[in-house]
Order: sequence, then structure tokens, then C-alpha cells
Amino acid sequence: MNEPVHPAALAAGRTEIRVHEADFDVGREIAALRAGNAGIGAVASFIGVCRDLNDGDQVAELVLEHYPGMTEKALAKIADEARARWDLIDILIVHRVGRMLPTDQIVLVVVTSAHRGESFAACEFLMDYLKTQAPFWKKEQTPEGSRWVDARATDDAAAQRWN
Amino acid sequence: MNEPVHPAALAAGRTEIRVHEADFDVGREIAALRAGNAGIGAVASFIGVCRDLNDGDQVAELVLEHYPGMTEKALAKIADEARARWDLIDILIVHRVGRMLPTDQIVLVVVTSAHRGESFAACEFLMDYLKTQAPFWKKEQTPEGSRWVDARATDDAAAQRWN
Amino acid sequence: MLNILYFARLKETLGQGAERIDLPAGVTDVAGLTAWLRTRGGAWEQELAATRPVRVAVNQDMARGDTRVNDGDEVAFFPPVTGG
Amino acid sequence: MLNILYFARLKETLGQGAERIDLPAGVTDVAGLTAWLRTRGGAWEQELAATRPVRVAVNQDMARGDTRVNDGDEVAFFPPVTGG
Repeated sequence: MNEPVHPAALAAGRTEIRVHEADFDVGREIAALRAGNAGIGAVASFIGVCRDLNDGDQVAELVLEHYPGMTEKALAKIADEARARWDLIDILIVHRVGRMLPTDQIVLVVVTSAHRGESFAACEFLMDYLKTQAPFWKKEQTPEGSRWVDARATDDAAAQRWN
Repeated sequence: MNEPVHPAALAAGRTEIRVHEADFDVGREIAALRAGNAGIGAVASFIGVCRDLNDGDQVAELVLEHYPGMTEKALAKIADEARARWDLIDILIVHRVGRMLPTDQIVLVVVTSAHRGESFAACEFLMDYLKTQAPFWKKEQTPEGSRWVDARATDDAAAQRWN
Repeated sequence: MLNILYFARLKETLGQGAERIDLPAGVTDVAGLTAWLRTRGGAWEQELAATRPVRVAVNQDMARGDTRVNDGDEVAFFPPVTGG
Repeated sequence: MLNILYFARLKETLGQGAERIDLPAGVTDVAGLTAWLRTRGGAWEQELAATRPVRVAVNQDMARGDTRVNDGDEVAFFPPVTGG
């Protein structure tokens, strides 16, 4: 951490945010982000996945609604906030919307940095903030019918750790 | 966090530890780990990468030596420790040995769980412990010749956070 | 004019995803606009009650009760977010 | 017999990666074995000095000075680890 951040790496770093229905390929996304940047020493990533069980009920499918326009803006703001807190190289956030089935990927966050502490912290921070600040809503299809997922107190608590 | 962990998911969880010279394919590794397990909601992963700069010097290549036998044993112990601390589904640790060039992948740690807090914490814990407890040694080739990398005080501090 | 948007559960219970209204007389902030919408009664009164966890964004930024609302603004009402 | 292993910088400075020796008389733990090796002088005395950050594993488990050393054990000496 005492070491100066590689200037070339900083210059090559980028923030990429995408919201779409299509699935994503984790290996390809990470490879594209890292491509040619020898200043990167750490790549932390997180994939949120659709489970078949939530709050004790079977989930047959999930529909993700969002607020087009604000979503991208909110995610960009969260990414800027992460860059202000840590020395990062790249940030990638991909969030799917629309219909998803159990085992489907929902969200991908990848952060690169010179050393691991920064990318780990920023990746978890981005997920905690995304969970409480980005306008996405999940609706589950269960045997009892469809229901909007309630916000979790644990997610608010997780986001507040960073204040 | 108050929700019971999916029994089927727990049954399907596994710990996989590999030490070898060959490179690894992150996308393939994560897909294999997750395959068919609809109880997984979170996948946290970390890739350690060979940088072209360390302690201010250009690094042309890196040679990773290890202690065959003890390496696997030490990593298995670290994985067991992580399982004792958090409700996890899968743990994958792949560590390369031998010669590596800048931008080459060195280590991969992937942790899956029902909820994200556990997989994030365990992934960082595994890396912190691996950095201080697993018998690997890096030798760098720089313009001034080859040198053994010194252990970092920051790595000891990172590992001690978990005590 | 105000461009008002409703998302998720609110879109369903209020029966619409968007509406355009003239800026009501006397309304200057989010709290005022919310109070004005509640005067419609029924689902409006119930869903936008102060005790409900409704979130509001003005021009696509998260807002609070005292956030200003001006003519031409886009104001969105929605439940706490549950993405990721 | 003891199977002694040396890794990384120690393997180079001591000029060998492994050796087999009879358990020296009076040696019962890691500290005793290290002291015995130091009596060889030269690089041994220097590299295994108490002030050097040498790590020891007995039968592939991290050990401390008071960890027992018995006939047939595998004892490894190495610098602090730097993997990952």
C-alpha cells in the first residue's frame, strides 16, 4: 500500500456500466477489462445469482424491473464514490433486467487494482451500495403466486458500514 | 442471514484445491463450481496477477517456488478454517507455480454461498491467510538481476485482522 | 408540467407507470408533492402514506422530503430497491 | 533420521534443498535443532541466526521453537512466505 500506483495502469483504467437483458460471460468480461494492463495485480469480482429459494419459498422465476436512465446514473455515481475512496484501476458493473431463472446470473461487479485490499473493499462496497441505491426491483414467482421482494434490513446495515 | 441455508446446496458444496504450473480459465472454473446448484446466490472471486512493477522496479518475470505436499495441506487447513467461520457452499483455490510473466494469472480463489456477506468475507480471508500461511515464494527477475520477494508487513497486518 | 413515474409495486397498486401533471399550486418540494398526491384518496392515500417506505427520485437522483421540485422535473416514486 | 528441507533463499544460501541426518543427541524441539544446525558455522550460523525471520515446519505443519522434533520427522526451514 506504501508503493506508488503505476501511472500507466491508472491511465489505462476505465469504468464500464451496462444494464441489459442478455446474459454475460464472466471470463470474457474479466479478460477484456484486464487486457494489456500489466499494472493490475488484483482482480476482485462478484456474481449475484438467482436462487431457487428465498425466505423459505421455492422461486420458479424472477423478473427484474428497473428505472431506465436513473439506473445507469446511479451506478455511475456509486462507481465514482468507490474511486474517491480507493486507488482503483478498472470498475465494471453489469446488471441484467427482465426474466431470470434459478442459477441465472443477475449482476457482475469486477474491480481491478495494483494490490488486493483496494479491489476487495471496493467490490464489496459497490455491491452494498448497488443493493440499496440503484433502482432495481425483483418480483418472484413462487407456488403461492408472484410477489415483490422486500428490501432487507441486512442490506441497509451492510451499506451503512461504509459511512 | 436469518434464513436457513438450503440443505441441498450444502450437500452439493465442495472444496477443491489445486497447485500446478498450467494456467487456469476463470470462467470455466466458476461455471464448474456452480454447475447445477440452485442454492448458490453469491459468487465472490479473486485473481492475483503478475505485475510488471514491484517496489519501484520493473519485473520481467516471476518464478514461484513451493513446498510440494505441505502446500496442499496448508491450503486445505485454511479452507477448513473458512468453513468453520462462515456458512459457505463451495471453495476453490488454484495456485500456479513455476515461471510467470507480467499479466499472467497467479492465483484464483472462488467462494460461493447463499448470501453475499459470507462469500466476500471468506474470499478475502482465504487470500489473507494464503499470503501468510501457505508455503509459496516468489523470485523476481528485474533489470538489477533476480531477487527473492520480501514478505510484506501489510500482509501480516491483513491476516491478523481475522484473529 | 411534471413528469411523474411509478415503479414496481407502486406502479401496480396505483394502476399506472407514468403521468404528466401541472405543478400543483403551492407545491415546492417532494414532501409537498407527495402530500398533494395523497389528497387523491384511495390507493394514493394508502400507498403514499408517511408510514410507507416510499422512495422518491427527482431528475433521476435520490431525493428527500425537502428536495425542491420545479416545473419540468421528472419525479419518480418507488419502493426501496431490491436489485443485485 | 530426520529429513531436513530448505526452500527459497535458504536453499540457495545453504547450497542444498534437502539433507538426511541422524537426530542429534539432546535435540528434542525446533529451537534445539536450529541451534544444532547453527553450530555448523558460516552460512548456517548466519542464515539461521535468531534475528533472521526463518520459518520452520514439522511434518508439513507450521511449527514454533517449542514444537517437538522426533526421529523420522520431516523438518523444513524457509523464509516468510510470499505467494498469492
